[in-house]
Amino acid sequence: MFGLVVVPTPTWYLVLSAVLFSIGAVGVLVRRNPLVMFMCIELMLNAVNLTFVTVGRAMSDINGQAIVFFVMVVAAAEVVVGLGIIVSIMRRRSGVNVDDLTELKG
Amino acid sequence: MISLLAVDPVLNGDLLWTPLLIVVLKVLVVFVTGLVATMLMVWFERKVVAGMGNRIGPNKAGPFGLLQTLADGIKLFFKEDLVPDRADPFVFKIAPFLSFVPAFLSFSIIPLGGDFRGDKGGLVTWFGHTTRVQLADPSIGVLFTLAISAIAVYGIMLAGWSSGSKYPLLGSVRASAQMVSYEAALGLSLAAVILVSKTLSTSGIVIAQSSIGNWNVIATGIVPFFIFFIAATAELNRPPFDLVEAEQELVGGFNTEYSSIRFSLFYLAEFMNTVTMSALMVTLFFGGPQPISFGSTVLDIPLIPNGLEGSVWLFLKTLVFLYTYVWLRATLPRFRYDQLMDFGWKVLIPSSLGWFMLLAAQRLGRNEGWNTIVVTGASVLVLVVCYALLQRSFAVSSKQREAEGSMF
Amino acid sequence: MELFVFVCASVMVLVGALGVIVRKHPVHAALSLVLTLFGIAVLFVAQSAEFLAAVQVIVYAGAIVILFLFVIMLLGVDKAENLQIEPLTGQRWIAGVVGLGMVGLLTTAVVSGSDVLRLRGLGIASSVAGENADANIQQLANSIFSDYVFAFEVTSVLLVVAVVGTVLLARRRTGKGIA
Amino acid sequence: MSIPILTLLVLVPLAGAIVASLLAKSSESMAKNVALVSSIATGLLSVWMLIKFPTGSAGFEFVSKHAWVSEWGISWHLGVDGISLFLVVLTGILFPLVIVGIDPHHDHKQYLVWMLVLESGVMGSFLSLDLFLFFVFFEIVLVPMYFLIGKWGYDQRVYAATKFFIYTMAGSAFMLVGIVATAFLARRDIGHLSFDLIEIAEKSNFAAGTGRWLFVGFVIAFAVKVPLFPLHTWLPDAHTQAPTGGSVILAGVLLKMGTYGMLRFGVYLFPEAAVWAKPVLLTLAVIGIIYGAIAATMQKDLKRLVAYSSVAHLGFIVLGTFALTNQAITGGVMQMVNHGISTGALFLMVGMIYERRHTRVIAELKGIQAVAPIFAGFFTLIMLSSIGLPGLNGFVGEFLVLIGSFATARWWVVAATTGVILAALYLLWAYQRVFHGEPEEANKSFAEITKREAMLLSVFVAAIVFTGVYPKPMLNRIEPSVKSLLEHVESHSNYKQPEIKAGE
Amino acid sequence: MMLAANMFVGPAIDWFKISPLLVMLGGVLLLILAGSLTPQWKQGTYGVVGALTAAGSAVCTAMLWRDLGEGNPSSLLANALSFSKFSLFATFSVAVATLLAILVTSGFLVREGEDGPEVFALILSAAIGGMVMVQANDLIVMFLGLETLSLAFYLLTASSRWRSASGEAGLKYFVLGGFASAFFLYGVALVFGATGSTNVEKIAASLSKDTVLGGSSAMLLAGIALLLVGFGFKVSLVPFHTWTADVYQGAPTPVTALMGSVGKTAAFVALIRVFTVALSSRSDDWRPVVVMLAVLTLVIGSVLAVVQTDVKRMLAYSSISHAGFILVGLVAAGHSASADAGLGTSGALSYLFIYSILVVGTLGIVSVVAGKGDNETSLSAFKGLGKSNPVLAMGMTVLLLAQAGVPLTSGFVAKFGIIRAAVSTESYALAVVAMLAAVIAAFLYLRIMVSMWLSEGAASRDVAATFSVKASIALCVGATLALGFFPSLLLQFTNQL
Repeated sequence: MFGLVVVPTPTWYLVLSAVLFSIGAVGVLVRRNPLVMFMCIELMLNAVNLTFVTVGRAMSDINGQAIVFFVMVVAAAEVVVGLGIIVSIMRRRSGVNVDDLTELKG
Repeated sequence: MISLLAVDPVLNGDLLWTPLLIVVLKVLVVFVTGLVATMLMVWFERKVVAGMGNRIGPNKAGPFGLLQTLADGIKLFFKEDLVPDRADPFVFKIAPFLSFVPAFLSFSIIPLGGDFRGDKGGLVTWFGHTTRVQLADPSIGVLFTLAISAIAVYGIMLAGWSSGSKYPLLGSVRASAQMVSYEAALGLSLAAVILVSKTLSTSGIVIAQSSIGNWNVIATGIVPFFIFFIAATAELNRPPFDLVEAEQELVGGFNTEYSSIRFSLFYLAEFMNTVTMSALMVTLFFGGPQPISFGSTVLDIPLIPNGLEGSVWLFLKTLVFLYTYVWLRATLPRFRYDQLMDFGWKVLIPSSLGWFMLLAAQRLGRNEGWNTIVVTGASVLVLVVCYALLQRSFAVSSKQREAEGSMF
Repeated sequence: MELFVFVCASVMVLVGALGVIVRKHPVHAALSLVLTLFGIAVLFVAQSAEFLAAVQVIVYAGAIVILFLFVIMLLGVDKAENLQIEPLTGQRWIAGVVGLGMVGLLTTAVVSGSDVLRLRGLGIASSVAGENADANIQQLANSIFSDYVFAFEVTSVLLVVAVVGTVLLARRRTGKGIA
Repeated sequence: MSIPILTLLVLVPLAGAIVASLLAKSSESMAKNVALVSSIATGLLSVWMLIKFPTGSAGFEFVSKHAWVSEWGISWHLGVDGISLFLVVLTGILFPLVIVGIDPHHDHKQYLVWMLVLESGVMGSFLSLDLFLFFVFFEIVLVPMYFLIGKWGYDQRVYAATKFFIYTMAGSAFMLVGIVATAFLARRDIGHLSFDLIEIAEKSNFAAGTGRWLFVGFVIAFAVKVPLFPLHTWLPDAHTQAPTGGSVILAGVLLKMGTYGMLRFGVYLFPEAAVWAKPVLLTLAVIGIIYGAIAATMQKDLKRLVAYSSVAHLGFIVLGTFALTNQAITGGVMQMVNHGISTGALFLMVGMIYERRHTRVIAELKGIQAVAPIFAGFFTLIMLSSIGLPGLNGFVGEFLVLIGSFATARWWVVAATTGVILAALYLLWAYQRVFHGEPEEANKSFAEITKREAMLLSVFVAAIVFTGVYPKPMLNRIEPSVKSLLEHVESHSNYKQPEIKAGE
Repeated sequence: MMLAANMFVGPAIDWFKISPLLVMLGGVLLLILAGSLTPQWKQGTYGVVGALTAAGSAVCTAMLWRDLGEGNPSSLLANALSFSKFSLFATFSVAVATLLAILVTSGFLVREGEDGPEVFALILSAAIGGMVMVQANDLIVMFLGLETLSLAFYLLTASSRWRSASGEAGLKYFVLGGFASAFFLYGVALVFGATGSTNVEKIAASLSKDTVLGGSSAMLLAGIALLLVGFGFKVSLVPFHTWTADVYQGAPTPVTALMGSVGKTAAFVALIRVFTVALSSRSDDWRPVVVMLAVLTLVIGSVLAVVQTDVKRMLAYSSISHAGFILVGLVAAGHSASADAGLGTSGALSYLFIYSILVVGTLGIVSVVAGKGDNETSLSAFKGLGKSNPVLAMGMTVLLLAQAGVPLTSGFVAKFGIIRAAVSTESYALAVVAMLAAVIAAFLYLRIMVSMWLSEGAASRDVAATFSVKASIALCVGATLALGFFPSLLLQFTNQL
């Protein structure tokens, strides 16, 4: 209708998710704040979700979406646990920063 | 062809001008309706509360003070826009929009009218196109409202945090905790509605409630409705759940530092939400724009064409809830914070869950052809046992908490 | 038109993702995360996964990021991280190289691999295709409760773990031994 | 044969160890009695076995075979032939002597328990006819030895013990891989998975390359144990730091596990490869002989000197083994026993010196002969045996090795002969420095040999003299087995023993 | 799409065949209910309940094994779980390790005055996760099992609130574990894309059809690589091992035991199953990488172990080295053309079973020596243990020797099985490297033994152990010796795998 009839193929989505995944992974590597590292892990999981949905659609397989549903549950549970741990550390001392956690060095 | 935007969501097919025009028109109508309704709601509330307090209320601007809200709005608009020194400017600025926009969005999926007689199913024909009187009818319908109400938390939370001040922060933390907690109960009572109407789409839910006997308020048993109502009130931060803006404790709550147009956005959002929530309740439990009917007898409002009658019914039904909200505000004292949390977690969530299980058991029994009485008896028995266990565990945990001291 | 949606959503996703890793302040990072999550939700809708889009917003934006913000605000971890100081010499460089390498490899892999995605199964119902608005959800439910019913049950254990675990972390036993 | 005599040889000391370890901590004398009874019983059993052993038999006698890990084709398979016969007897006799004769400084009970475990392991190694079983015993020996050195040794004991353990274990690592590979590769020829030595040796037919690799795997382990140059560096440390009893056992029997293994599991299993590797091994052996001798000459510590002399002596044994002639191998086996006796006795005496003087530094010992003539006499005799004086046991073995090797390894023998001369040099020189001259003040009070010590040493001396004068009974029992071994080698490779005149 | 709700037919459920899982779940629920409905129980009773549950689960598994007999493997619950000797053995292994670890934990909690139901509920949940992983026939089910296991571990690691190292370790474990899970999941997604299924058997079927199809290979290979990275983190292979030492040291000692046994078994069995069943037709692609990882893991694990001064860190690195060993088994199992490839699988499984017992026993003793507060885990804390507590020291010695692979202990049987598998598939060099690494690692065990027996130390440290810990240690030592002397006890089962 606008004269531009380029339709995004699954590849576009897959590349986007690959890039997103990499950004997330780099984030985990460069950031030191556990909360932010944790957010980066969420980015990675989202990239995975996008991949599943895309692949599922490309193959006309609803299971791709079913899997994403489970991944979301896992992500939610992970967050609960992760934040629980962070809070329990914070109750002992303040300022969560991976570099400040130096008791374990070998 | 009915989806999130009432058209093909990603516009894959050929796009014609007429449907587009219809969509634009709908958007305009919904937006304007929303704004006007909010304005009137503010007036309505002030007026009714005043009446209940034996005062007069706004009566200067316009007839019966109807334009008072507009006047206030214009005044606020021209006030200086203050951003506190210690605020996080970017977040501080976008927070009001995060509050205001969701309020409008949830309005978009509410069926605002239509002809539900016979098997028309609320469809109307405009400009040669069959459509619904509703901005969008996504397949995930009610989940959309849940999603939007999830987003609505951000506005309040960020507003409080970005102000860079203690009281707003406390207010916003309270608010978000409250909203997140009650969302669970809200969702569970919604699940009962979905179970009964077998669809997520709002129009589908409305269609399923053809007569009073089919209204979800009755079909789900009255309990989910009450839970929904209470949870919705808490979501709205309306009295008696308005701890967020408890002036006595928190000065003004999350919006203490706001002024001018940004403040008015919060204010509008709150009332907009009230209207939306009332309309939603009507949609979910009271047949929405369906006319009141007993069996095959339909109450028909004279003089109004069938196509518009739905809207009138919706307005009337919603008005009842709006009045109830105002009434509650004028009547009930505020909860204490721990009472609020206890009520949400220990009463609303278990009972909505239990009720949902009961309905599910009934349905399973019906599908499998089991004896209804036995099923009911058994499930009630189970619920009673669960209730006893729950009470026991509350008792034990409170004893333990006394022994151990609380966490924070 | 799908192109338009895709481009907008990808910009949201990428800007958000970059925001997460470059914004100093955790709150800003969290907000960037929300942006990405929305972008993903839009991409879900674009691929006929409406239910997942809704769940995405409810679960991620509505619960997960809220929890993040909660912790950030409640615990006062809101001091900004100084990104000028490198944690380990060269770590950022290495991470950058690793990241670029990953992008390269993964992109090559998916580009060269995506042409083998073949049609199988019954097709995904979207509200576009059928008159039944709930088709997508019903199909999904069928999949979850037949093929993945065991997985579904395992998630319940997973959630139990999360709950019990937080109880464990929150609990304080003052009485040594028998209370 | 109704009594499973070989099984008893392994289990009696083990039973003794278990009983002793279960005794109360305080009852040390009781523990000692238990240890004595079980070790002496083992010794008697071994002697009885020697008597019962049919002279002239070339095959395995007293075989005892029971399934153990049937899933892996592993069995409890023991047997004794001429090659292992005297090593078993040596073990059986040496242990009671050590237990009777040498007391540890502390923790008697534990010491005795470890000694008995060690005896059991050594017996097992010499008797096993199953590759897996052999490896089990070969490895298990490390544990008691580790504790014996580490707990009852001298200043650097932990270092020495660890070095010993790691070196030997690293060697065995290769052997384990070799064993498993052997069994799997032999499976084709045998038809089923089996770790049985005889079955594999007789039926298998490895390709030359494969056999060589496997042989290398085995030989590395044995070379560490022997120790063959250049893998010998653990030995001086272990010997020096070990308690006297440990040193005696280490030199007396443990090192023989390496040379014995080379014969039994190297040459027997991989004849072709043994022939192939001959030059290298002979060279290493000769280097070991000369290097050991030179290094011994340089030592300031008497015990270290004896340790290096062991390196040299064991070089002779390896030389004999890989010369691959009847006489040379027979001589090698003889030498294994002889070295066990004479070096064991030397270590014993060094231990006695240390008990008295609390030093082993040669320079600090002087003129002992003057104050303790009988002691010096014993030392002289044992030393001469070690040098290889004709008429004493050392001569028989060494001479046979040299004569036998001459036909197949002439130039190596020529080089090795210098080792004999060097041995005389360093031992005599050491003797001179320790026993001759005017005793220093500290050595004036050097006590004369006690009755117990004298009795202990007389056993050794008797063996030295008897074997030296009348080696015939030993040779008669060793030779048939050696001969059949070489026949096996000849039939499984293109190697032919050079004709030499019979009747040595 | 006409998918009306009443057309729906759920999969058949054979309740008895999932009874090991159900028993565990019952235990979890019982403990949770007990925790919320009743006041504190008598000390140690929670542990008894947990131990009985694990034992019950083990018994159920044994019964299923017997019933299976020579029967063919099958799958359960809409192909979600596989039901075979392989999965049953691994399940049994997990159950036994759980039982032993619970006994240690019970004594530990009583000593620290922290007895309560939550920890045991978490341990049992972790076991459920582990069992799901080892039985999983579908990568998503496997992932969920993995997450259940991991979440429980994160929480247990952080559960010692009186030690700040515990929380720290929990956080580190959590962040890196989440990172690894994301990799694993992306791998699953790409494999799903390349093969069209997440089901292990369907993947295998799809790949065997397409062996010549070039197009899918890049995506598949990326998927395999990512799966390997994910698994590599979970079983701590070098270079993905960096978390291991910190976490092992920081976690409460019984939890470390649980990680070393249940965690390692579950992750490894899953790894082996994915790579030898689903991806077996691509073994030529992954085997070289696995060989490289195995060598790195063996060597670096052993070398780093030697330089540590804290016993828990030592054991962490030694566990890495052991992981390398097990990986050698995987390499052998990857020779799908060889008739002896099965030896790799059975060897790895026996290794895991034996190692689980060893590690629980060893760390059980460490937890006793660590004393109240769980802090004394440095090497010097073991000084003089041979004098002050010879029985305990003897037990430790047996377990350490077994870890070093000395004959007549179960550890030797384990190593022998792996070497046998490697040799039978002609990976001689790898076998030699593995054995040499074992020798390097032996040095580390010797260091601990030196501390116990050969160094003088503060003799009068209080190292009292409760009955349940003693029982657990005794069981571990007994099993170590029994399996060492009579390997057939184990081999008659693993030979059927």
